[in-house]
Amino acid sequence: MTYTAEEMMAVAAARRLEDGMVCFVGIGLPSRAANLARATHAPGCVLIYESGTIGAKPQHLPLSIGDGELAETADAVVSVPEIFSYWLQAGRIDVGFLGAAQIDRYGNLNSTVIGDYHDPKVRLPGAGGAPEIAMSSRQTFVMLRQSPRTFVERLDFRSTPGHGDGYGFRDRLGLPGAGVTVVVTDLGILEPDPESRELTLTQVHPGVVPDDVRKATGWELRVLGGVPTGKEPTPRELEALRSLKIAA
Amino acid sequence: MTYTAEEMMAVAAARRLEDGMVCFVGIGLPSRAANLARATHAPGCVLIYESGTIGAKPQHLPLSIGDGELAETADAVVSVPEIFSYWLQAGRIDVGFLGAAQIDRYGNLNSTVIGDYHDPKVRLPGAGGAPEIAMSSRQTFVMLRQSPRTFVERLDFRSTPGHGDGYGFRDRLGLPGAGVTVVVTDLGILEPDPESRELTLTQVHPGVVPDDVRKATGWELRVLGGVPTGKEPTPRELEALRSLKIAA
Amino acid sequence: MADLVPLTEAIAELVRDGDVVALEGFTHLIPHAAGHEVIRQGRRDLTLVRLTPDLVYDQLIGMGCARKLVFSWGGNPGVGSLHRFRDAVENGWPRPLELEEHSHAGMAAAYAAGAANLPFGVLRGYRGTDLAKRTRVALVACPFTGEEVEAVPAIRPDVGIVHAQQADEAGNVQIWGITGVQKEAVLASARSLVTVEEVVPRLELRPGGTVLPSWAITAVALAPGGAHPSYAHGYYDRDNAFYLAWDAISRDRDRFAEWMERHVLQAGVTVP
Amino acid sequence: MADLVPLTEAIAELVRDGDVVALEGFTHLIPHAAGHEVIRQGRRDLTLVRLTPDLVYDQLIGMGCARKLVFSWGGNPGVGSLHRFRDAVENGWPRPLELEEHSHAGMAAAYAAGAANLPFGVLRGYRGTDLAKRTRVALVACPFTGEEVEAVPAIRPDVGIVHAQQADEAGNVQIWGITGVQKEAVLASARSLVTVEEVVPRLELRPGGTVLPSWAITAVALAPGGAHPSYAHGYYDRDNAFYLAWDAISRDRDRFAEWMERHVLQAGVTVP
Repeated sequence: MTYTAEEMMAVAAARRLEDGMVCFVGIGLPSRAANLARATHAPGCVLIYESGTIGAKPQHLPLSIGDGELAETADAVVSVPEIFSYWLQAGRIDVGFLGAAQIDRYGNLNSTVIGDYHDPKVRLPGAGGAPEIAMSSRQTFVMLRQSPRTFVERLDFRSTPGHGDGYGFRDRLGLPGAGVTVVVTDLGILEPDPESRELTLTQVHPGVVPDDVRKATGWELRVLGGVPTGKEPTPRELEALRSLKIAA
Repeated sequence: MTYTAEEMMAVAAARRLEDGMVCFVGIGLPSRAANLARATHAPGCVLIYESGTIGAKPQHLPLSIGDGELAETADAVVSVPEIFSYWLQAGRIDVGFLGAAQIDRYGNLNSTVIGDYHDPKVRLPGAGGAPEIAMSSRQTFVMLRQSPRTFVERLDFRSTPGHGDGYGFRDRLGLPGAGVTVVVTDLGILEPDPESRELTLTQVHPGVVPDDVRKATGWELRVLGGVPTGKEPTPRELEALRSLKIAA
Repeated sequence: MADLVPLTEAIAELVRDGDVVALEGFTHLIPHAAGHEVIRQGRRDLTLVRLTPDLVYDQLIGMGCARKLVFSWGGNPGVGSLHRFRDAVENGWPRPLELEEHSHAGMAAAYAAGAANLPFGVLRGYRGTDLAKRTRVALVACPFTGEEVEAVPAIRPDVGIVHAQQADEAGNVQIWGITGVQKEAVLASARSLVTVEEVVPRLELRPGGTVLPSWAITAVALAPGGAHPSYAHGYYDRDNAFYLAWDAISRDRDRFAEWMERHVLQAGVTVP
Repeated sequence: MADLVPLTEAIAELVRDGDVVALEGFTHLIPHAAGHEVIRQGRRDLTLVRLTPDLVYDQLIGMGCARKLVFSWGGNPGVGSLHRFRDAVENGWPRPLELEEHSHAGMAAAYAAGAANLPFGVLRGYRGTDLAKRTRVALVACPFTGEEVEAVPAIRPDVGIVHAQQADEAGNVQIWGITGVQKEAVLASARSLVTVEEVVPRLELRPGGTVLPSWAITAVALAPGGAHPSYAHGYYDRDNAFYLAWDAISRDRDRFAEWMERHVLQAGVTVP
């Protein structure tokens, strides 16, 4: 079966989720990946959207984090102040999913501006829930298409902390969660080096070679020796993924 | 029609409530007085109980501030943290009703201990919601039977601030509400002197003379010159009051 | 007691030039009808407060009503950019827009502090970000443990505006579904307006329903469809097609101006 | 995921000697059955936390389970004194009881801080009281305005226990009616137990209902009538007569001991 790069990303991310994990998800790829996991190997995954819906079980992929179906299918709907204080900040989230416009070698994210903050070339939407999701979730998964423009040597703005300047950064700042543990791209999977916390290519998607990934990275990418190739999406995964329709 | 001292107290307090006032009430006399006002001249009085019931309209007088009927008849039921923060502390309460074991000449209240705090003669229930009710309500009404044991020269413990040591105390401490404005007893009504804030006898109940009140007060009571005598409970007031039954 | 008044009157009385105004509604129940009336009445120099500016603030900004924006995520959800917002920030068109930028968690804590009449809200946030240097956040030490946590200044708007499903004739309001920060926005504001889908004789408390008593609101105005293109749970769905269409409409200044002229300025209030 | 376990097992596993334990329920849904099981299992040196100690803590204190009480109002609602509480404070019987005394607003802010994983809660309170000198309250200055407000240390119990109307088979819990600080008590605690009136196949969300998801709770135990003499909205009323009768039962040490022997120690768990 043929599949798109986006489908590969959703599948690869979904596979990293274990049954029963509590996931704080945003719209788009994260929502697709988490719902795919629910539809396949992890039916007990708990989906939390920042709109305050806890345990949402949407049949259709929401276009916005506030779609009505999320509230209708949720175990509980709480206020936005409560979801961020009693639930995220309290440390009840296993995996926080994030995207971004830029990522650096330590998994720090920019979703604020391209160029100077006060005279930006491109004004991006901003941080939203990301800084605290990346701070308080036990792990953070990042999903991002890989190119020298997105995987950059230096962020124009750090909206969200990953591992800062490397090992020890999160402890120094009192960031309780483990930070970015997985970066899923359209080419493969990157994970922080246990020592330095620098993102390292630990898996390539089928049909991708490490050099492709190096070329798509704006810094000298560390690559795991004999980096393995991941499994293609199974027909079951693709069927489940494709049956997740965007809400009309 | 004959009536009891308690009925006179409830009637006198109810008469001080205006239609539409938002009242933070406790159990017992305050609840009776506020519900009497609702049943007579102030049907639009809003009753808030510290259990989180907003706009409760009980048919029976609750025995506890958490009785089910309060929730069933309320416009809204909120959590206890919310009732104290978003509603009381936010300054939305017109009148807070309080009782106490002791009161002093400035309307400060003791509901904590008789005797030494660490070796009390009598351990009382404690402050409950009173300190913040007396702090943040626009006005505080106190209802208390009058005797030298309850109206004392010096409190054993100040659980709740009235006017402290007199004029300027509340501003100094940043207590936003006006503090105690009315004290209704079984003998009459005391109000703080506009200058000194010392409680002054401004009205006696029918059949009571100022000397009776002086004798029942543990300090040298200030009495308004030519202190007027209040009106007896009307038959309508008594009927309404007596039709308010305690929940079985 | 909230007065039941026409929307035009409510905006005329409650929203003044230079005000700090919060139109809230977290993807659900976004008060578009109220926002359009603010535009029609030509309010200027507003400080607009909102977690997710969404289309309603893209329109207010594009029409030159705002001098400042306090926000945490300024995109077109599921679509992309807010082009009028970007044009104001990137090119100062139609006028420069001052930004005070937060995270959702920070905005939520700031609204909650405002509703509770506290000068600041406390959270664990902003750590290790450049945002911390660009916004109003400070550290406070726990007086018991010495641990430092973050503080944000309370949000206390001059006017808070939200859209709800129902009000009764006394002006009590019920909201259900995703309620976001609406309660906080109303309670944190000096004056408040709730636009509603319908006025019913009596409110039936719904599962997940939040009731705001009439006496805690300044004014209630009938505005059926007043959340469109956002949605009103139990009344109509989100007009996702319009959110997609807005990308093209708002990308071009002239097309935007023409659309606003036709659909907002000329339209007038469309409620009974 | 909360395990559905017998009450005896839940208390045996979750409540340990010396623990800080919060049994909450604001007049409504007071977890008496759980309190009785703690007494039967002879726990000692507990720090009991609760806004309104009520009869359940009068019993725990009278049976010598507690070394410390953190509270804000210790009376028999609508009746008068808690005599076992008074006997402990006034006469040290059956053992001295250390007190940490707050106001309701202070306790509520402290629970909310605990549920939010903050070291302290902020409020405007305790001003001009002797309480301020006798309890744990401190001033914090607003880093933006300089205004000083009060702080209380977060309440983070070892175990939080509440009673609810319903759980489903997955251990999700629904509470409706007056919900007090129950959600905060559960979320602020390291371990939590919810006793319920019944287990239903599926929770129907009620108006005013609060749902606690199974994965946020440690254990759920069936305990029909488990709130008596308090009440369970929709199940049974408050036994006001018992609250009145308790005054005489608890006034005398021997009569209290005999009552507890007959109705609690001998009774054993009365649930299926």
